[in-house]
Amino acid sequence: MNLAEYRRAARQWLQENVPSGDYPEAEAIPRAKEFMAKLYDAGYSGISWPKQWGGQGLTQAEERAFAEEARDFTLPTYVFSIGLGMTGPTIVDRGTDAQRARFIRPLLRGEEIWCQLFSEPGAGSDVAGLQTRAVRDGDHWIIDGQKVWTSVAQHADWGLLLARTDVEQPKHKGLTMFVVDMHHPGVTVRPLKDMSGRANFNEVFVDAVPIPDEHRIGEVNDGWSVAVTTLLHERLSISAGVGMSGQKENPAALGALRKEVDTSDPLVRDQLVELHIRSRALELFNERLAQETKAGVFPGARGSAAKLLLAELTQFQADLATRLVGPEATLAGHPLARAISMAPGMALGGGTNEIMRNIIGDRVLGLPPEPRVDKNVPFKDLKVGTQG
Amino acid sequence: MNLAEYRRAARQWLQENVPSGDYPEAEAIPRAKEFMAKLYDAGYSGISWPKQWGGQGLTQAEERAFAEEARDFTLPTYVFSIGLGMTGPTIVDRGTDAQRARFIRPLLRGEEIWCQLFSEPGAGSDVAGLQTRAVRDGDHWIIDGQKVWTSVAQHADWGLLLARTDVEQPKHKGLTMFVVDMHHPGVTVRPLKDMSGRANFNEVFVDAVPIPDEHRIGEVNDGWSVAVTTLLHERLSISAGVGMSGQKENPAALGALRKEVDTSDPLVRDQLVELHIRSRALELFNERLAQETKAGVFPGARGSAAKLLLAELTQFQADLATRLVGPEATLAGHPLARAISMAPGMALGGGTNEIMRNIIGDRVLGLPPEPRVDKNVPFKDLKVGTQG
Amino acid sequence: MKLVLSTEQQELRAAVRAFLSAASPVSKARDGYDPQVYARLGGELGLSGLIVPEEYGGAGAGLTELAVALEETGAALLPGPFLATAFAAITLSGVPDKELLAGIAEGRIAATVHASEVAYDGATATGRLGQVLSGMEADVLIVPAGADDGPVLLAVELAGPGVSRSPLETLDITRGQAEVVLAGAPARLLGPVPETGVFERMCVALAAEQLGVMRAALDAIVAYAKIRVAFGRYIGSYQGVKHKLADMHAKLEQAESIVRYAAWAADESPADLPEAAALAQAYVGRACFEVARDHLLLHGGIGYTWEHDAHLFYKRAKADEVLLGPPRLHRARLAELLEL
Amino acid sequence: MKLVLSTEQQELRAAVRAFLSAASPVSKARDGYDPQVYARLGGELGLSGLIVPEEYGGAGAGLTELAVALEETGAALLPGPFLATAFAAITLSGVPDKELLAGIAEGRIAATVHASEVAYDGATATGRLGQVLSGMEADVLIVPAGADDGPVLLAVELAGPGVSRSPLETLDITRGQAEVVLAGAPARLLGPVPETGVFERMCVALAAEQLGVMRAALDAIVAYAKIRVAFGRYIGSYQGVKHKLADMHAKLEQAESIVRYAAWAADESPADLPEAAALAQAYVGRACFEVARDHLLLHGGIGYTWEHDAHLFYKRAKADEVLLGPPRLHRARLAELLEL
Repeated sequence: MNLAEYRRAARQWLQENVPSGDYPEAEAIPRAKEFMAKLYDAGYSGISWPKQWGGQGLTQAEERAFAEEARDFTLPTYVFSIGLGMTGPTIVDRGTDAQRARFIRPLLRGEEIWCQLFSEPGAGSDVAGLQTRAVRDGDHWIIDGQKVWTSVAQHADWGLLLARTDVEQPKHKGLTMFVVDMHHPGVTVRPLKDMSGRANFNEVFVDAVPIPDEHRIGEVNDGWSVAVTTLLHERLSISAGVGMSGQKENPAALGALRKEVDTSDPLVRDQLVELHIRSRALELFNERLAQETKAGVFPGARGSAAKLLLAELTQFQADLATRLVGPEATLAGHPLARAISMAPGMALGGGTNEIMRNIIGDRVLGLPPEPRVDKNVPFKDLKVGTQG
Repeated sequence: MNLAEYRRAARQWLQENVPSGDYPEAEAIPRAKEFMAKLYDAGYSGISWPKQWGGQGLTQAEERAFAEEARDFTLPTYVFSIGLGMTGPTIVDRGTDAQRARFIRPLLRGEEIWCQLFSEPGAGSDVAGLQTRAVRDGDHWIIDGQKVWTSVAQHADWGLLLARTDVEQPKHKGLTMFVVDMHHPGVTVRPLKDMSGRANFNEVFVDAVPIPDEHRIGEVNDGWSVAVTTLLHERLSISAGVGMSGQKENPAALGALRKEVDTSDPLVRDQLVELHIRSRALELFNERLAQETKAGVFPGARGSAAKLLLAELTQFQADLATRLVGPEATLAGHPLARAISMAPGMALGGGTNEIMRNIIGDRVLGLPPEPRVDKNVPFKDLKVGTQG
Repeated sequence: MKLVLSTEQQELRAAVRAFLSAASPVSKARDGYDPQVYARLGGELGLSGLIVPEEYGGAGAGLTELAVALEETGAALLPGPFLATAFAAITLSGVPDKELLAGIAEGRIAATVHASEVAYDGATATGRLGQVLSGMEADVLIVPAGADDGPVLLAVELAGPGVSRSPLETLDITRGQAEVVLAGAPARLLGPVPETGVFERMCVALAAEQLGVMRAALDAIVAYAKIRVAFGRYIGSYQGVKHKLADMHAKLEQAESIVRYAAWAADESPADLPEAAALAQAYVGRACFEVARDHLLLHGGIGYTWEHDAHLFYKRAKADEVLLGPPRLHRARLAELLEL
Repeated sequence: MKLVLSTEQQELRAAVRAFLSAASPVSKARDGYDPQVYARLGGELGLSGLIVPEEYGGAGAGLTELAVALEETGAALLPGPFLATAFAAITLSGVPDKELLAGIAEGRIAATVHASEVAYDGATATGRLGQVLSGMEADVLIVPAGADDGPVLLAVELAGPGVSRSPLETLDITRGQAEVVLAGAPARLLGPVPETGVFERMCVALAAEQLGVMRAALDAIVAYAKIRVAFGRYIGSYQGVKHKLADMHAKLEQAESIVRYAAWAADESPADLPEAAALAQAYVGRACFEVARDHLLLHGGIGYTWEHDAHLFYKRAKADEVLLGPPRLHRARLAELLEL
């Protein structure tokens, strides 16, 4: 089957199988699992993943072809996105064969849901400053700590958790990666409301949770290099999804906004032109990155510029839209009230604007690094988190 | 005589004595010296300077009253401004009695012109990184090096020069301050053209120039603390002058610009409104600082915010004006072509915008300092200037 | 022109600040209107009658003093009808009504205003008013109505007959609005709508609140930048943070200068007031939101959480920015005044 | 839509870049027009005939290729009539004139254009034209004139009779303009003014030059930030510098995307060209000046000196920003096209 045929077949499958319409929230997870199993059985989950562990063993070309076709559909796979985009690839890359055999197929088939437990209240941009401890106890590790910003934790069966195993080492050198059973009674998941009042994230409290050593990923104290693998996959999956697809439904985007405002006012019109210019500039940049990727030139750190620009555009347009619409836009029911409440999220999730600028400066422009004060200090002697 | 009387008398003297009209460039210096002598003899030069060294020994109140009256006149004293604003006060503060006796009165009376020789091509924002050397030779010091950004050097009789006397010390600790005879044949002054094509500054080359030890200001290797005194006076004299007086003649300021552009276009009008808002905001901030100063609350580092905002406004308005006027504005004869060429100067002289932001952050907001890598390293081991 | 506070004004500021930091700190802002705090604010501090003329039992102070108070209530994100009542007191300065002014001065009456005209039959008012500021907490609404000799102002008891009101959920969870429906509600005629100065003074009052919001937001993020560590250093030591904070400080300095100027103009130089008021809304409204936004963003992830107070400032700043109309109206007014 | 360069286009870029870095680096820009460089540019590289159709001896390439070349001549701040001649070649695509096109393709003729109409009596042209781009270096001027059946285009020999021209000193010292006075100058009728596409293509061509200017400016300051030390550290290690450079890079990425899109539209999708061209001028013109400005400012004092090249980029960027009219015209055009 050549690629065009593959693409056609995928499209046909999607047309026939993607569920349309909504169902009650309570049924969302079982329905999503049902769909995922069908997707897997049809050969469209883990397309480029190794055959040996449950993938299809095809190439990036098929993976991309399917993703492109799928763009026109709304697949109910959100709850699996962490597993598929980050924790799964990490286990494929860095797990033992036993771990791959145990975890990958159920993940691809949607039988088990995954979350990722890296960030902590005291370790956001600086993930390696985390304080969750893992202490060895025979053939187990005992974990204590608190994680935050954990998507889908409330549904998750497994979590990929980064913990500190040695405080005498500098901060990057005393970390180890584990797989934690989210159903263990010592794991407490609490919804975390964001500033718009919605609970899209969770806090996860881990209280004396034992983890068998065979659920350790990578070597002891080598967890940072495993985390880098995960974060690399995160970045790839974010920059793939970064696009502008959310723009279609965004009430602050030009398409929606122009219907809400008085375009007979030349000043309003010029503001909309400014919005058009910025939106098109980023849209075309994303398209160019996509074309380059297709041609085999991978954007790497340049994707951080697209992320930075998207964060700025999101903030700019929600701010502009509320100003153009005026007082009405601040009524809770108005779509723009939600847009302005959500806008900062894009600048804070997946790396702040400052972190993006550092990445662009260091890795794209090759500028000299900031002097680091935290590289060779034992973790226990280091300032971390929030302190006077 | 009370302050009101003093003010009236000063005004009357100014009305009667400030020369009106221009004279040929060749006569500018003799005429300026002539006026300065008259000013001194009338008791209006060095009003608050110690009587003992040639000042009038009055208070800041009289000094300020005279300055306020003088604002309405154009005094031909530019060539003395470095001496009066920076080097003179430094000698009063830090010189020996012999130095004060020798230098102050001729400075105040305009008989001798001064310049200041701190900055170097490799030491701009980071003045203490300078490389001009002073080597002891009996009761003299021999100076070699190059200075830059030196105003009025071509007219100067004396220069206040900062040089390195010990490369084994960390950079701030191996500097010494001297008074150099600008007429010595080893001193070469070359005009330095700025980007507008005008020579408002000079480069000064110092080649094996001997300076007697009695022309050293302050202790050996304590030159940095002397320089801080000078720079403090510089900042005061800049922030006093920072105001917005230049705005009156600025072709990019609202008053001039509104006559040049098509105000029937609502977009143009709104841009002019933006210019008005920014100008008024800064104007009122300057006025508030002035009122606070009058009330005895000194702005200190807060003046750096006014300097930063003026630099930004200067750039903003020249840029805006050229955009509004269009192609014509780029003709060399057009006042805006000059304005856009001069605009960056405000952001570069007297500390870059980045330095201003550091000052505001550190001294006004009390933020923690940047980690310093250059504090305790012998100068000879330090990276300075421009190097790969 | 007077841009610095007198000793008395500084004392007023200190008193209000001390009171609010004990009685209504930002941490209480999301609990909503606390009538007890208001009673003390009006009683102990006399803030409710600050600009009410002495003959009606007020302090007879000017916009300069009101601005000092509003800066502090803004910094505390004080919930409830303080700004609305200030708007009402400003409006009443043009149609001095003994009963209302005395009630406001005593702290007995909370009031609000609305700009839309209602129908008036000589005794009752009828109309539907959206987004009435603090409409659920206010006792009295002052609202214009058309009349034969030009528009007049009416006072309507909001708890009285013929009035139904329903709360509106808004972006700013620290201060509510209401939809008010008047269906033959008894209305008292206050007098003709004053020709000038009312809207302008409201602009100045709002700008003073905005100044307080931005100052408190900046203070919060500066404090956080001194204790939050990333990569082994306090985040305030990074130029990426420090330089942004410096720019925010520069905006704050300008905003304060403009508010002082506009309040001075309101009190001492009516000819300057229109320009000063439009300037205040055009500059301070924008600066306030920008500072509140950047203060939130610089907090990092924690600033995005519901529990943290950062979003309260961000939302108040956005709500205030458009409270007296889309910002371009103030800019258009400036263009007119400058005869551009 | 095609936003990435083909292998051939990349080769063209490499060739032009290599040639200019040897024959006309930025350090030569202030020496002005060098006819020998132009001869080689037209000869060795065939750039003068790049978009001239093959039937007239050109390469028959599109705006995409021209954009690649202009990006490089922009980066080198190439003095002389390269852009002007490109404008002329674009204009002639609507009124193909064998003699001129062949002359341009061979590198024999440098040409320029002007937008103001002159008077035409069927044989000679009369009028005063200000700010003719490269008017002193060009051999031929293409200019519109009114005629009974609508405006036509004329070609006038600038060295011929009835023409007087005087150089205009401009902000951009690397590329001059001239005032041209036609007093009965012999003029050749080329044909009616093309209805669409000429101005748009000129917008795209200029944007390509601007892309080169901004790229070179960013490269220069990035290189400097890696070797300049302040306070014992390379200045590029300070976030105050690094973050600004990152923002400049982000602008460059968007500008390049827009230029590629606009050039593609010119070559392949005429329906998209008007929007693409206005977008290119509205975005790239501004971004170019902002980057050139920040590149100058980040150099510190040295960037303010006449000897340093920073001001050459700054001034070219400013001159280019307004070259095809005040930027608001491009924005107004966008508003129209979006039917706002």
